[in-house]
This record gives sequence, C-alpha cells and structure tokens, in this order.
Amino acid sequence: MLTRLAPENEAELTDLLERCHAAARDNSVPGKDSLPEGFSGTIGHFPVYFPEEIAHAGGLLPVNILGGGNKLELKHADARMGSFVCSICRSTTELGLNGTLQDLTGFVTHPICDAAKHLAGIWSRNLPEQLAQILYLPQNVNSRGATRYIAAEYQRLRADLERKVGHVISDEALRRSIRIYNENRRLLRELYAIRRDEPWKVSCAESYLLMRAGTRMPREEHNAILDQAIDLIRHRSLPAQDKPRVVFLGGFCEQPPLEMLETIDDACFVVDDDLLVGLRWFTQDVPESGDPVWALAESFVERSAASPVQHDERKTKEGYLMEMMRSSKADAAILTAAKFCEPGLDEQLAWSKHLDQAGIQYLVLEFEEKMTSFEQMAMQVETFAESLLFALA
Amino acid sequence: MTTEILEAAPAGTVAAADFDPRVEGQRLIKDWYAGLAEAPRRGQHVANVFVMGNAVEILRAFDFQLVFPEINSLQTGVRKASGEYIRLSEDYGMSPDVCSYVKADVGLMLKENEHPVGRIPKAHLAIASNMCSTFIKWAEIWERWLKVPTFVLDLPGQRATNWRVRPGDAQHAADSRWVEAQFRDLIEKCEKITGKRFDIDRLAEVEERVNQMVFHWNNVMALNRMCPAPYNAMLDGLTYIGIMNVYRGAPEGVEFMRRLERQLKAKVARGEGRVAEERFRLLFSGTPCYVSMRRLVELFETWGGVFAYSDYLTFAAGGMDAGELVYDTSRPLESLAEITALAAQRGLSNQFFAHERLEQQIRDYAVDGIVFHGIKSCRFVSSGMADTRDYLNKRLAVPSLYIESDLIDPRYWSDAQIKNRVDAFFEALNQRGVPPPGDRKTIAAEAGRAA
Amino acid sequence: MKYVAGVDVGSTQTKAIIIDRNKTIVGRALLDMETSMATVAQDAFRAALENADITEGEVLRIAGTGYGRYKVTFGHEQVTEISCHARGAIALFPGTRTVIDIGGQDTKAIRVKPDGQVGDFTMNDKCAAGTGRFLGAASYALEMSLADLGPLALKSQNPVRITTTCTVFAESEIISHLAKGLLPEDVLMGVHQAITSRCVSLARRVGIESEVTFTGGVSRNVAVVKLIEQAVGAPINVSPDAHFCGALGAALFAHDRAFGVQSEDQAQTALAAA
Amino acid sequence: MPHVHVAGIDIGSTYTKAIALNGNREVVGTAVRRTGFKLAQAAEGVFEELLKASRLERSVIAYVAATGYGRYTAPFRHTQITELTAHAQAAVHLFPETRTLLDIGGQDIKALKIDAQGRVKAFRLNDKCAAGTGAFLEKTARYLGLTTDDIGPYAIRSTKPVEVSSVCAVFAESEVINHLANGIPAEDIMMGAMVALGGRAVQLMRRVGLEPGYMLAGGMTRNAAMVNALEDNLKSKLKVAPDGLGQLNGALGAALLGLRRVEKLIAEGRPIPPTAAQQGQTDTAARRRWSAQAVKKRVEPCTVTGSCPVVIKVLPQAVAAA
Ligand SMILES: Nc1ncnc2c1ncn2[C@@H]1O[C@H](COP(=O)(O)OP(=O)(O)O)[C@@H](O)[C@H]1O
Ligand SMILES: Nc1ncnc2c1ncn2[C@@H]1O[C@H](COP(=O)(O)OP(=O)(O)O)[C@@H](O)[C@H]1O
Ligand code: SF4
Ligand code: SF4
Ligand code: SF4
Repeated sequence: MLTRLAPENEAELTDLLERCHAAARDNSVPGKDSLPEGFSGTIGHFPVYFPEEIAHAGGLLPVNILGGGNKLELKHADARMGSFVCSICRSTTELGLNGTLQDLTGFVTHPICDAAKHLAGIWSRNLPEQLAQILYLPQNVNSRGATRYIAAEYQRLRADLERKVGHVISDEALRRSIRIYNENRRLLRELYAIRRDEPWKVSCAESYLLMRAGTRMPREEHNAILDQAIDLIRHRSLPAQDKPRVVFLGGFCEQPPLEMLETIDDACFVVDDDLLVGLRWFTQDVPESGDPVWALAESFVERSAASPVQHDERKTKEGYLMEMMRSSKADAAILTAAKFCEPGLDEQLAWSKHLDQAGIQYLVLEFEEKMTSFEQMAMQVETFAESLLFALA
Repeated sequence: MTTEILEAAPAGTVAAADFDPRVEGQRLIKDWYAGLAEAPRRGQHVANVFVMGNAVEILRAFDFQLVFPEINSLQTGVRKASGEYIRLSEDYGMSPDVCSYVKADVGLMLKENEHPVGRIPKAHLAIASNMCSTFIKWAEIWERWLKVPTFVLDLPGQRATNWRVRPGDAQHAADSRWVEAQFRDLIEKCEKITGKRFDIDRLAEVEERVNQMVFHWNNVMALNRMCPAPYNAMLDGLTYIGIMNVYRGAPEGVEFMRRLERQLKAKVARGEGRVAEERFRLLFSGTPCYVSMRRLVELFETWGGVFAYSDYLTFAAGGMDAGELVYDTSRPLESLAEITALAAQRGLSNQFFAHERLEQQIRDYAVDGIVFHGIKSCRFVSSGMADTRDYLNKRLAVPSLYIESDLIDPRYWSDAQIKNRVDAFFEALNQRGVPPPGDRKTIAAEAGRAA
Repeated sequence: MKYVAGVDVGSTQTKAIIIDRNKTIVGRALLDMETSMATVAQDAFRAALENADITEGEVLRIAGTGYGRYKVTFGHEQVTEISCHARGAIALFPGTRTVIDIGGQDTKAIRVKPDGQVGDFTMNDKCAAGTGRFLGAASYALEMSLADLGPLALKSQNPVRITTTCTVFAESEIISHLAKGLLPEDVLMGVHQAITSRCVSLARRVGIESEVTFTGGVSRNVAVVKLIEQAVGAPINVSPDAHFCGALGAALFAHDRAFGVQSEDQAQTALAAA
Repeated sequence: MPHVHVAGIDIGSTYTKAIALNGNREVVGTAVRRTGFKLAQAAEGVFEELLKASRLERSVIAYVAATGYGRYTAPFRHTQITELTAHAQAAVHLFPETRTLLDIGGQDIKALKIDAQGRVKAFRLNDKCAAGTGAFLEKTARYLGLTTDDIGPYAIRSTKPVEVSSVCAVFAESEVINHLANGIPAEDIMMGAMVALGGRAVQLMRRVGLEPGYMLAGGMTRNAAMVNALEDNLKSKLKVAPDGLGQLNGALGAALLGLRRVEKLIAEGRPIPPTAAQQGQTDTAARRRWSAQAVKKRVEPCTVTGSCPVVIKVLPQAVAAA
C-alpha cells in the first residue's frame, strides 16, 4: 500500500502531475519490452467509449488514442484525408503512418461519426498487420433487442482478442477487471466532486491531466495515482478567488489543447465538463457478479452518460446539459466544438438555443487540437468572465 | 399487379421519341412534390426518411406519404436557391462546416417549409439510420424543434477488412436479428401513429415491386458498360437514381425503370452514345455538386469524356442494387431485415472495401480515368476518399482527378479552378493516348455480357 | 530561322520565352503584373522578341498558359500551367518524376510518369496560404526585397514556428514576433518552413518520387530550395530558368504543333547546347 | 471630481488609440497612431501624444486602463480589459439605445449584443481568415494604388459596384486585376470589395441576433462608403460616434471603466493601486502552466528515430545532377 505523505506537501502533488503530464504528452504506446507487468500487448481505441474491461481482462493494455496534440506536425496524413476532416482523425492517421503507433496490437474505432468510422478502413489499408476493427455500439439503445445485441458484439470482440492473445478470457478475469474499473470510476467521481464543491483546489487542467494519465497506464496504477492525488488536493490550501462558475462542454472526442483549458482556468472555475467522458461513461458501478459481458452491455444501455455522439430518447441534449449545470451549481456554460466536428457543432447549436431560452449566459468557442495561438480565445474568455462578474466598477 | 403490367407490355423495338426518361423523370418528381403538398389535405400521415438504410417498405405498407429531406435539399441546389436557405440557417447559428443538406433543411424550416417546388408537409414520424451519422443529428433537429417522433435504425456495417459478412453466416444472422427486432419496434410505433394494423401482405406486395424495380435498375446500370455509353451516369443517372429512391416500391417506379431499360437497350442496339464521339470513359466517385453538375459534365463532355459509372448510383440507393438482393416475399419481414442488413454493408457504410469495390467497377465499366469529388461538408462520402485514391494510384494504372466542392453550397464552386484541373486532366489523358475504339468496344462488351 | 513562343500569364508575374527549331532558348522576358492582363501578355511577348532580337513575323506559333492564359489573345493555343510546368521540367531535367511549382497564388505538385506523361497533380484550393504571396507578405513586413529573404533566412539558428495559416495575417504574426525581440532571420526561417511544409504536404498527396524538380518564381529562393531538399531527403533540381518553366513548357507545346513531335532526347541535347 | 483624469489606451492590431477623460466624463484629448512592430512602444508613444494633445502632465492621469489586442503590453496600465467589454461600455455611454454593436478593425470583425447597462450578452468573431477584415480593404486599395485614407472618399463615387466573390483576400486581388483588365472603374471595384465585406459583417451580426439599436465602431467608421454599404445591407441606420470618435470607441470604453473604478476607490477612501510595471507584472503566475514546458521542442520529429518513414527512391543520377 501507499504511504500517505504530509498533506501540505504541494511538491508531491506537482510530482504526480508531472508524471501524468509526461504520460499525456507521450503519443507512442509501449512496445513489447516496455509493457507493464501482466500485459502482452496493447489495444488502441478511439474516443468516446470502449469496453476497456474486455481488453484489460485479456492482458491487453487498453490505450485511448487521443490524437497528436499541437506539437505534432502532419506530414503524411494531409495527403490521406481531406481538409474538412477534424484534427483528431487527421493526427491519428499521422501517428499511424509515421510509426508512432506501430506497436499497437489492434486499433478499434466506434462509429461515433463518419470520419471516425472511415478511420478504421484507412487504418486497415495502411497498417494491414494490426487488428483494425469497428465495434458497432448501437445508436438505438431504446430498442428492446439492444442489450442482447451489444452483448453479442462484446462476445465477438472477446473471441477476437482471445485469438490474438492465444488464451481464453475467463469470466473471473473479466469480473476482476470490472472491479478495478469500478474503483477507477469511483475515484474520478470523487475528483469531480471536489471540482464541484471546492473548485479553487484543483483546476480543470490539473484534473484533466490526472484523468488523462489513465489512458496510457493500467487502471491499477492509475487508481493509486488518483487515490494519492485526491488526498493531496483535499488538503491543499488555496484561496477561493472571485471567478464565475462554468461548465465546459464539447471536449468529448477531440482533445482541447492544454493551453485552452489553462486559458479558461485563468478566468473561470470550471466546475464540470465532458472531457474524456468515455472514462466516466458509467454513472454507477457495473454489477460485479453475474455474467460480466451482460453486465457491461446492460450498463451501456441503463447506466451511461450522454454525449453528442449517442442518441438516446431518454437523454435530451438540453436535459443533460441542464442536469450538469444544476448539479454543479454553475452560473454559465462554455460550449465548445472541434472544428469540422459534425456531431459537436450540431449539439453546440442545440445547447446554445436552449440556454437562450432559459436565459443562461454562455460562451461559444471553436477549437482544434492543433491550435497554437490562444490570444483571441483568451480575449473571448476574459470578456465572458467580465460580463458575468461585471466587477470592474 | 405490376408483374402483369410488365408481361402485358408489347414487345418489339422502341423508338427514341417513345419515352424520354428525362422528361418523364422530371414529371414524376413534380407529381411527387404535388402529392406532398396535398398530403395534409388528404389526411395522410407523413414520414421523413433518408435515402440510405431506411424502412421504406414498412412505411409504404402503412401508406405513409414519404418525404426525403435530402432530396428536398438537393432540389434547392438544382433550382439554384440553396444559397439562400443555407444563409438563413447560418444566420440562425449553424456552423459553416456542417453538412449543407442539413443547413438547407434548417433553412427550409426557417422559411416555414416553403420549398421552391411547393410546401413540404410536417412529418409524423422520422426514421434516421446510422448509415451516415449525420442523419441522426439531423433527425434530432426535427425531434427538438418540430417534436417529430424519431426512430433511429441501427444498421451495423462491416467490422473489419479481412472478413466480409456474407448472407447466411453467423454474423449476418445476428445482425439480421437485431435489425428485425428494431423493425418490430418500428411497426409498433407506426401502428400507434397511424392507428392502422400492420398488414404483412401489403409489405410483401411492396417488396415484390421493389424486386422488379431493382431488377431493371441493375440492367440499366449494366447497359452503361457498353461502348459508347448510352447515358451519362452523372447527369442522366441522377434522374434515374432520384426515381429509384422516391418511387421505390411504387408501381410508377417499376414502370419507369422498365421503360428506361427498354429504351436504353434500343439505344445500345443502334450504337448511339451519350456524346457524339466518346473518347474517354470515366468513373465518378462521390456525390455530385448539384448546383453546378450540368456545368461540370459540360466541362468533361467537351473533351469527349463520359461518366460511364458512378458509385453514387450504388450508395445513394443505400446499396440496394446488388444482384442477389431479392426479397423473399414468403417471409417478408425476416427477408427485409436480412437484406437491409446486407445492403447497409454494401452501401459505403465504411471504408473497409471501398477500394476493392472501385477496382471492380473500373474493370466492369472499362474506364480510362476516375474523378473523385470531395465534398467539403459531407464527411460520409469524402473522409476516406483521398486515402482510397492514394491506394488505387499506387496499384492501378488508371489516372485520377481529385476535385473539391460542395453538394449544394454555391460558395465552394470555383469555376476557374475546376476548369483548370479538368483541362489538365484531359491534357494528361490525351498525352497517354486512348486504346483504339475497336479494342474498347470488345472490352466493354465482354464486361457487359457478364452482367 | 523560325521560332515559337510561350507566354505564361501568372497571377503576379508574366513570363515569356522564345525558342528556336532546335528548342534552344533565344529570348526571355519577365514582367510584373500590371493592371491590364491583356496588355501585359503583349508587353512580355514584345520584350522577349526584343531580347531574342527577332521580329514578330518570325514566330510561327504562340501558346498561352498560366492563370491568365485566355488573355493571351494573340496566342494560337492555350494549355494549362500544369501540363506546361511538367513539360518544361522534363525538358530541363529529363529524370524528373515530381514537379513542385510555387507561384504567387498557387502551389502545385505534379507527378510525372517515366514516359514523361503527367501522372497525377494537386493544387492548393481557395486559400492562398503557403504560396509565394506568403513570402511577399514577409518581405513587406520586413521591408526587404524578395531576393534577400532566402539568404537571410539561412542564417537562422533557431527558427520560430509560424502558426498563422493566412497569407494576409502572416504579416502581423511576423510583426508580433519581431516585436517580441526575436531575430528577423529566425522569424523568416519560420515563414520559409511554413511554406515548405505546406507545399511538401501537398506534394506528398501525389507521392514524391525522385528526381524532384522545383519550378516557379519561388524556386529562386535558396532557403525554400534547401528546406524542400531536407524534407524530401534528396537533392532537388532547380534550373536557372525555373521561373520560366511554365512558359518554356508552353513554347514546347507550340513547337510540337509548328514542327511536329520530336523525341525529348533531341530537345535535351539542344537545350544543353544552349 | 473634475480634477481627476483617466486615460484609456486601445492597442489594436493595426492602430493604437488613446483617449483622456476628465472627471465629468468629458474628452480632453485623443491620439491615434499605427501600431507597427512594437506594441509596448506604440502604447508608450500614443500616451506621449495623448498628453501633448490634451496638455496634461503625466502625473495628472490617475488611472490608465488598457484594452485591445496588446492590452498586456502597456507597462503603465493600472488594469486591462478586453476590447469587447470596452466597446460595449462606450456604446451605451454614447448611444444608450445601442443593442447590437459591430466593430470592424484591421484584423477582425466583432459583433456584440449588449444590454442597457453596456454588458456584453453575446458576441461573435469572424474566422481566422483575412477575407472579412479591414486588411481586406487595405489590400484591395493597395492594389488600386490608394492609401487607407482614400478608400472611403474614392469608393463613395461608385455607381455600379462590381461583384467581388472570392472568399480569399489574396485571390480577391487577382479578381481586382481581372476587373481592371475588363475596364471596370476602380471606384466600382473598391465599392464592390466593401459590399462583400459588408455582407460578411452583417452575417456576423445576424449570428448574435439582430436587435434594433445598431452601432458601428472601430476604424471602419472613418470610411463613409463602408457605413453606406452596411446600412444598405442592414436596411437600417447605423449609429456612428461623431468627430472621429468611432475609432476611439474601445479606448473610450476603457477610460470610462477606469473612471468608474477610480470614483469607487476614492469614495471608499482606498488608494489607487500600482501600475503593472510597479507590480512587476507577475500577477497572473499564481498557478503553474503545464503547457509551457512542452514548448521547448517546437516541432517534434516524425518518428522516434527522427527519420522520415515514408522512404523515397533516390535515383543515382539525381545525386549526380545536383
Ligand atoms: N528574386 C526572387 N527571389 C525569391 N522569390 C521570388 C523572386 N522573384 C519572385 N519571387 C517569388 O515568386 C512569386 C511569383 O512566382 P510566379 O511563378 O511568377 O507566380 P505566378 O505564376 O503565380 O505569377 C512571387 O510571389 C515571389 O514570392
Ligand atoms: N481614414 C480611414 N479611412 C478608411 N478606413 C480607415 C481609415 N483609418 C482606418 N481605417 C480602417 O480601419 C482599420 C483599422 O481599424 P481599428 O479599429 O483601428 O483596428 P484595430 O483595432 O484592429 O487596430 C484599417 O484596417 C482600415 O481598414
Ligand atoms: S472530433 Fe467529432 S468529427 Fe472528429 S472524430 Fe470526434 S466526433 Fe468525429
Ligand atoms: S453528411 Fe453526406 S451523407 Fe450525410 S446527410 Fe450530409 S450529405 Fe448526406
Ligand atoms: S486564410 Fe488568408 S489566405 Fe486563406 S482564404 Fe483567408 S484570406 Fe485567403
């Protein structure tokens, strides 16, 4: 077990964040000799949600492929994808073509949008040696056959992975993974509770780094980091500043640059967001007994979060936005969308029209993962904060 | 029944003036729009559906008046009115980067359904498949705004490259079961909305007509394997595919396709082509730019280039063309689910086999070059295109041209730039020379015979 | 002796070239874009006649190319600049497989097949980012002549990264970097890198194969040449006549018509002799 | 408090503007100059000019509020606010009924929706493309051999503006050449460019919602022809600040907010805070910037080894030729 260190030790938290930041900056995946103990390969998957438990139980490290960020220069991808495709698809293609992701055992996308769906085909044409697949998570979860269909799709994935690793993935192993992931989701909920209750203690950028580290390491390890970090954050002594409370939406797939989150942190408290929502997809624990595949499938239908790439009659766009604002006691919302992201841009409009009706202030921002200049954005965010506080006089 | 009409039709030669598919097609589309405007007065229920992966057969069995929002949008383009509709929606707040069909439709809503061809009735039901993910986002707009009940039809596509789902295998069976389960939900929903009981015999009847129509449609497409090609797949073909979609499962559709096939056969027999001198046979990959399609085809035809085939003709009908897709009318619902699941996988639902399909079509239609048309706002068609082209370029010796514009957004059409590229493409084709016409005829004829 | 001419009416500069029956270049002219496109083509042609010291009557055929090729009203034919640049590049360097042309408003990449035919090509679209105009903006912001940009950029030790994609805004980004106290050569090198990476990524679209021949006005810029070489990983061909490549290609097409098709080998020897 | 003086400085991308107000909110002096290379220098320079123009000693100015793109670069500022907030303040001060405000500057267009208190309710900026900015006009003018000051008076003579359809400022230039070649008078081309720009600007206004009470601010107010083009497109009148104050709108708003602050401080008996320079400008560095450290290596290599994985064939003669 970890020994808890003195809570006032800010330096220790900085060290943890440093570690997370290093993990977040690294676009490559561990090769055969650098895999963590107990893993024999890696499965890359594209946002938003992927049942990582299945890969984890099979000894394949699930790695969330989150694009190349704003330091990667696109040299080959531009030739393979039109100029009107979102940045994450293009930079992911680049990472595939330039060899950064050559150590992946497999790459799985999910048809969240047409660009992501087609990415799988591009991947398999250019990297034929990897297991490139589409996991067809249904868009119609309201139909009665949905759970059965998802369970069948998961079984297929399980069988494919079994073939790849050469041994069966037992129900027991799956249940163990589910337990670890439940713990991870619980810790993330806790982190978000701090954001909500005492936002001055942890910024959105810090929380994002902590969370993102989990996309590149076994959940066991991530749980330990989170556990320690949450403890340190709780005991942080930072003064509460006079900043508006906002929720940040639109970061569900393409990753906003860290600079952007910091720019927003400078002017606002981000009390809730949909960043890396796939890691927090289940709002409650997945049942740890019974048929594990069924438990995962059923949780997808019954206990999942919402995002612009999921159609569910029970969760309207305005519904989940308002619920998020209500539970986090936010004053306003920052609605973003990645450039060229069809689902994001459509959802953004729906949100903003609803907030207009509700008389709630919001700011619309468009971002690209590859952007490097944030001056204009800072100006917009500052104006927004100024208009919310009007505290200049 | 239609089959009887078919058999009763007199055999023999068909004069060119007997049936003008363009005029007839335009008349049918006009009639259809007139029918739309009338629907509310007739007290008919209205359903919005997309052309790919829908459940038209079920809706027809319930006597729904069908509205195809995509066709409404493209018609604003054809009628050069799209600019205004798009501007309205952008003023409302839609991003310039989203699908321009959606924007034209939002413009239509903002204009209170006033369409250049008439008033579009409000829908009682919308069906959105996941063939193109934008369909779902689009339907959500109606759901929110007009409170139209929406049914999302989830159609799984191909899962991976090395493994193609085939009729009857385990994966196909599982997918069909899932689609069937959804159809049963849909039927329940339709019953609730219309207050009518579902009649399985009606479904079988509609399916029978679709079978007929697809049969003729396949022959029509195969006829363009002839050299010279009797029609231009990207100009005449657009009319045909429009009828294919709008009148799928309707008697008028069967009749149109039947007469079209006879007429084109006669044209082939006379050795007549679309252009006076067919110098290059081309394949068009992608969606047309409806605002300037005539202009684009003109640019090609002045050089003697004819579009013998376009993959649009396949996927715009949701993959319904493939020969073996025949409904088994003895088990209408099961068969509908099976074929819908298969068609979804044929119709460009993802990129796993896009290049193979094109390779096959290049051979079938004996084409000299491919024109890829990337669409700024449609990622469904365009996001894998550059890579497909790259892949084919490295493996086949067929020259290709990549141009970019938009479906209906006139702002993205730049005449000088496109002309420049088209001219350069033909200069290169001319340079490499064409096989002598005699050779081409045999190649094409052989390919044609295979059909 | 009879001659043929090619006139390339570009967006920024108009080039005219005259060759004789042996495909030897006998006259050249380069004019900045004036307000009237029709007269600039005439003027360039006249200047080339003067340079070659021949009369108009001795020129059998004239081909127009470039953005304003239809403004060469006195020409006998019009050929797109894509075909012309390819043709010209092969004439100058018979081993050419890839042609990169950066002009004032557009950037093109052309793949040439071993038999000299155009295999594939791409061009920039609707946005002038990454064209010669980008350098024009830099020269304006730095108050330097175009010819001095390249040599100065090469002095850079620590290039900055220029992130603006817009040719017009590039000017202010350059200014803002200078205002931060960064060295002009470092900023300039950043500008050159931005152009190069954009044009190389365009070229990758057609697939870069050696030999690469660089044509168009920007080929006169040594820094861009050097950067393309680095990106491509091989030396590239740049002729002193690279700027005239489009006009030369046009002249060669006119030559085909006037004298019938000859093998390019012959043409090559003739050019080498010139 | 008539003896109190405040200054507002708007360091824009193209022009730097300054305004001085007395305690009665009366303008005592203004200054405008090109921003040029060095933002801090421009701020310093314009401040000097302002003092000269308003015949004031530096020490008399109690408070300086900076705004605009270079708001963080003026070391003598007491506070900084964004130009949007500033513009909105000045707008309701000048024309209380203003609800929709358009600002066309050198490098961007901004449309704002504001409330009766001058609070920004919503705003939109144009895309990062020069096609919709003052720079677009200046480029066109440069090509026609006109100076920035000539643009308006020249274009206003136009009777038949020509269509300029290019989406790109650079391509628009060749369109201009083309039009000239076709014998179209320069004023019609210039006006055409303005109509095109006006269309884009009004579209941006529509995106925040067209609420009556329109006002135009920014450098473009100096261009009467542009105001006409906008009014034609809007089919409504636009308020424009008198006496060239339009371009100074941002500076005015900053000064007004500054004055409000000073009044409050004095009323509460609190001292005027130090300027940014006096504070050592370290106010924002409270929290660590994680993104900052990654900037060291600006462009990461293509692969782990740094080589390009897409190998190209190098033919032997290529090397020989070089
Ligand atoms: N001496 C020079 N040194 C460097 N670059 C030059 C020089 N002369 C011209 N250029 C560049 O060449 C461009 C014009 O190239 P050109 O091929 O003539 O273009 P176009 O055909 O579009 O007119 C100019 O924009 C300029 O950037
Ligand atoms: N005298 C003038 N006549 C016409 N237009 C002018 C004049 N002065 C400035 N402008 C226009 O105003 C723009 C600058 O506006 P400004 O609001 O000062 O910009 P910024 O705040 O971005 O520096 C210039 O690009 C120019 O188009
Ligand atoms: S960012 Fe949007 S468009 Fe891009 S892959 Fe994600 S969901 Fe699709
Ligand atoms: S994105 Fe393409 S396929 Fe999808 S609705 Fe729009 S035009 Fe149709
Ligand atoms: S970004 Fe600049 S170069 Fe590109 S289209 Fe806009 S104005 Fe032209």
